[in-house]
Amino acid sequence: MSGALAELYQQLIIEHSRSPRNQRAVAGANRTAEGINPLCGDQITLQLRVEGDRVADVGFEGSGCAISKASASLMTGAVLGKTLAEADALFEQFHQMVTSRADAPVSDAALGKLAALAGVRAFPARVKCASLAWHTLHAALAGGGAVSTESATE
Amino acid sequence: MSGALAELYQQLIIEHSRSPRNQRAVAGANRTAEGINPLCGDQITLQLRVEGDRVADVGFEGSGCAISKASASLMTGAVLGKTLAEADALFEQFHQMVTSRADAPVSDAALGKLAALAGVRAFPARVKCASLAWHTLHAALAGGGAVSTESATE
Amino acid sequence: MLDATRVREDFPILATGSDGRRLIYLDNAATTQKPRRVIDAVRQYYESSNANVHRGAYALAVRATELYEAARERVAGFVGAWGPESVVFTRGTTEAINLVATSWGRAHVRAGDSVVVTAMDHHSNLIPWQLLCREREATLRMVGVTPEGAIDQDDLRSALARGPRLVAFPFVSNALGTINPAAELVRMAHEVGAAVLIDGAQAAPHLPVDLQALDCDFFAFSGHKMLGPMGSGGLVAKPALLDAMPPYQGGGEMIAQVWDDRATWNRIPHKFEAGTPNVAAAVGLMAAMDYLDGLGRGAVAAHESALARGAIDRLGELDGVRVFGPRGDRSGVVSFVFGGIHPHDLATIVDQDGVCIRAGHHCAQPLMRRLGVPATARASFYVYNDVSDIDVLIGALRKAAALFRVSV
Amino acid sequence: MLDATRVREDFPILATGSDGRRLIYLDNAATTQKPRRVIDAVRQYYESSNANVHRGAYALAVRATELYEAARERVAGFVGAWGPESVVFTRGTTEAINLVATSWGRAHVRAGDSVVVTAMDHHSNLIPWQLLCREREATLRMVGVTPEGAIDQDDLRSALARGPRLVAFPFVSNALGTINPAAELVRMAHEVGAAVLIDGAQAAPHLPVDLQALDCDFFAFSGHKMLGPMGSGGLVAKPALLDAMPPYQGGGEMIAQVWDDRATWNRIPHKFEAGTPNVAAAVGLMAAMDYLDGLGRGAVAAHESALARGAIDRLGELDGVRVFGPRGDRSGVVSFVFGGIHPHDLATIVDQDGVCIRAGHHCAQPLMRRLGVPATARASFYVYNDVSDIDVLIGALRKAAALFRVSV
Ligand SMILES: Cc1ncc(COP(=O)(O)O)c(C=O)c1O
Ligand SMILES: Cc1ncc(COP(=O)(O)O)c(C=O)c1O
Repeated sequence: MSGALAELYQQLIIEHSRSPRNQRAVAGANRTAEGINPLCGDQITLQLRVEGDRVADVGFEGSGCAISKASASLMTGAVLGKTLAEADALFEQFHQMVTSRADAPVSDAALGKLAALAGVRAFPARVKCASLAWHTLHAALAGGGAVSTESATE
Repeated sequence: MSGALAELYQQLIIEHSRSPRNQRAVAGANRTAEGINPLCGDQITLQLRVEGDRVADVGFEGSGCAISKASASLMTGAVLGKTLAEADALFEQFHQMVTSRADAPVSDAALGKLAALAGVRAFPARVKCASLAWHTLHAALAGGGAVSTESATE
Repeated sequence: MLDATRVREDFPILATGSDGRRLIYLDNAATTQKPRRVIDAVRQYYESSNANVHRGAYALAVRATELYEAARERVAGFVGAWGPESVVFTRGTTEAINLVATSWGRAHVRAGDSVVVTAMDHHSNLIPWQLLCREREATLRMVGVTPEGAIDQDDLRSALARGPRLVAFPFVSNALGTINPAAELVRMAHEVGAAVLIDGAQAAPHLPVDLQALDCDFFAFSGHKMLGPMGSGGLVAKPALLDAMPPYQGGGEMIAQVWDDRATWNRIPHKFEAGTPNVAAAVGLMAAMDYLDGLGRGAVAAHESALARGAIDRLGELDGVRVFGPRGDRSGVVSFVFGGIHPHDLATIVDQDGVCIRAGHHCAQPLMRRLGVPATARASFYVYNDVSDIDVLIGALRKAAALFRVSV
Repeated sequence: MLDATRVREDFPILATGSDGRRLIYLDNAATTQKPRRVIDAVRQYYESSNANVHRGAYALAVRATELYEAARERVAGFVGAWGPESVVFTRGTTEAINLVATSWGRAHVRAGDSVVVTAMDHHSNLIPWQLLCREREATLRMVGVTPEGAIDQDDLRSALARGPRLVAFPFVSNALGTINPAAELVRMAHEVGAAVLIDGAQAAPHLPVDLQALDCDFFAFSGHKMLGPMGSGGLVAKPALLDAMPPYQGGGEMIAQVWDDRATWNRIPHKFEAGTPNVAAAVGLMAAMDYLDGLGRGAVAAHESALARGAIDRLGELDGVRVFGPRGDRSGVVSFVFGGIHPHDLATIVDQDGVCIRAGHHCAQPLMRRLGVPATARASFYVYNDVSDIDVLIGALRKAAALFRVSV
């Protein structure tokens, strides 16, 4: 198996895709958004309960490939309990990581487990899978609605 | 100048194009048709006065290239005074001539002066110019209306 | 079976690479690769005959026009059409269907009317009818699909009972591989006075087609799915229907006389070809048809069908594979899901072994919803594929299973 | 001036034939010849990158998609557009204008509204508006042309006074060679709240174009008229307008989600690209733009303009020549009549010397009626033409005069 493939489907990704965290509805959700990838049918509904300036709870539902599921799982884990500003910063860092060149260094310190998704950079067709959950988060925090990854610039 | 060109623009053709016969309205016309070549703008209006089964008078108006004008001039001359059956037969013979291979023999006996138009066979783009008047005649005799040479099968 | 090793030699992109690997292209339902003959025909056209058609008095334009019209005649012969005037060149199937939905549809479909499509139609044979029906306040009736992947005949009969204006269906399903009983469906639709449009995108490349025998009213196809250049394809229709239809796009070529505020139309098929046509595409398509006829169209169909059945058998050796569509007679399209692994992941993984398969909804979201899956993996075979390609595919799928720790 | 002898070496079709003659191609306003670089780009695409775009998870499809989107970005840069999302690939100008007339037009033009075109518009920028206005019971207002071949400003002002929904005009006239003051016309139209469509078919190949500076709303062009493959071209529009417009054709690629009876649309520009796009054409167009930029677009415009002026001077040496259109600044299109010889006959005769000129109404019948001629002869120049081509043309015209016994 190619190194790139092993990197893409590393242990943590497979594990999160098979047992995603926070794949559930959120009681008392006050922010929600839907994300779709029209070209492959991936679809995610994201719910958040924001209390003050904090993400008090977050969960997702929907269907998608291993990458998009693992990304949603990791994303929800990463933003849970964070302030909105911190969540936004993470969005930016994640976005920068997946759109960087495949051999660019990745800051584990800033991204933590999210760094496991750096493997998509070698698979341009899959970057959208990794970023769907994040775009949906962005939409939910920006006021909700629907997003579609098609022709997103990454 | 190429032989084919000299053959196309032979004396008789040039002469008829510059001084076309029967380029006029027909008094008491009882058959009429309009022919156009939509792709170059050639346009001809044909009027006939048919008495019994004979072409008692025929004339054309319109604009066109030397070939289409000469053809209209020669056509009107050829059918004037003929029976409708004779005119139809001429139409067939003319049609056969202009759609035959460029080196096929031409029957001067049957076609008379019309044989002068055989030169168009070496210029496929001009066959429509030569046949516009004849198609219009055909339409007029078949009950009138409008014809267009585009994609006619010759 | 065709000698695919021999066939592959005609396709530059399928040559073995410097790393000793070759491209195992199994996405033929999306688009096909091009034989050298087609690539050369396009090149030669530009190197020796390129000009705008129909309006030129000079020899080069005459040559281009003759090539273009020869291609039209060739298409008519290839699909058994009523004559060259029944062939309108379009960019492909989608444009052809939009032409019918817009020109014929807006002239014939009124409020309260119905139009029938099937649950196995490609979005290109669905959205144009949705748009038409919405505009006209007509009803779009979608006929169901049986668990075996056939058009549900009972449901069709109930849809026909309403007396629809038009029935549209795919000759061959791009998502299931089903070969529909087209002649029979046409007969049933005609009995209730409906016009019939056959989406031939997956038929023209793969089966002998005889439109006069089928007696359908409209037939749409794409050249790029049958070894031809991108941008080639057409609508083939009964001339009397075309004659009576209003134009689709307006512009050069399609007019007879033009005044400031109105115009009259050119003869068919030119009435429907506004603007400079893609002559190079038509010329390349002609070469593609020659190539396919050289292989023999019965042989092509048998080759694909055998590969599809072979692939289904081999997939059956893996635990946790579900193959969609009919088991018996079918085209070279094999849709499946495997071991709970998402088709997208499968496609990425097998691509590492040089295998190109498609993952997704195959432009058939209503069908996916009925199948109860968001997406399938799809291998679709053509003349240059053989059983060794299936071997590599199966091996690559086993690797995917290992990666995802799925037991097979 | 460009070194046309050098340029010709890049165009296989213009190579000197075995009989020592070369093609003197002066029908560039109809379509242009293709440099080797463009022909090779198309061939290479088919030999190494061919796949369907946007939906593929495998590397080949990613490559095809990247090429396709790179071509879009290149077009945006080439015409100074608002961004890649403002570029919709179409078969050419005609399809682009029909898209606007149908999608934008049917959404915005109501009974009693008016749409303004000019008497120098090509049928492709006239018929779509005729059809729209007829359907919508709106008024189509045709602005006149001055004897010098310019848009009549007084007449335009009177047409604008009515507050039209849209003003359409050609940047450069294909029949007269006029270069219209596009920015000024856009400004005038916007002042009365009209949207503006510029037919750029004869501008994109010949002039530097900066749409953001022009500030027009829609711009249509054809790749085949600018050294690109047939079937390439596009609509370039302000993104906000495209965003708000309903789709044109329905089918694959242009959807977001599809249900049995309805669907939602993809983002722009994909919303307007139903069906498999012509990736090869886009790739070839990209090569054509590279080639033109290599020559320098200012140099191209100057070259053509100099040839046109030179041709007009030389034609003036012949008695009985009437040249249409402006004398001063103009594009490389020279329309004329000569000695009462019908343009068709002229075209046939000069073709014997290898000279390709067009004869006819140039898809501008309303203009021909105003000029009082049924047809003109038209020589249109491009990067591979030079003064020696004009010499041969003039010599051939003298032969025509001799044949028709016209004194010159
Ligand atoms: C000014 C103008 N507009 C529109 C067109 C139509 O372009 P196309 O035939 O490529 O669609 C042309 C060329 O034929 C043209 O010269
Ligand atoms: C059954 C079917 N119909 C229509 C289409 C659309 O064809 P195109 O994209 O060439 O217009 C396709 C292929 O995508 C298809 O498989």
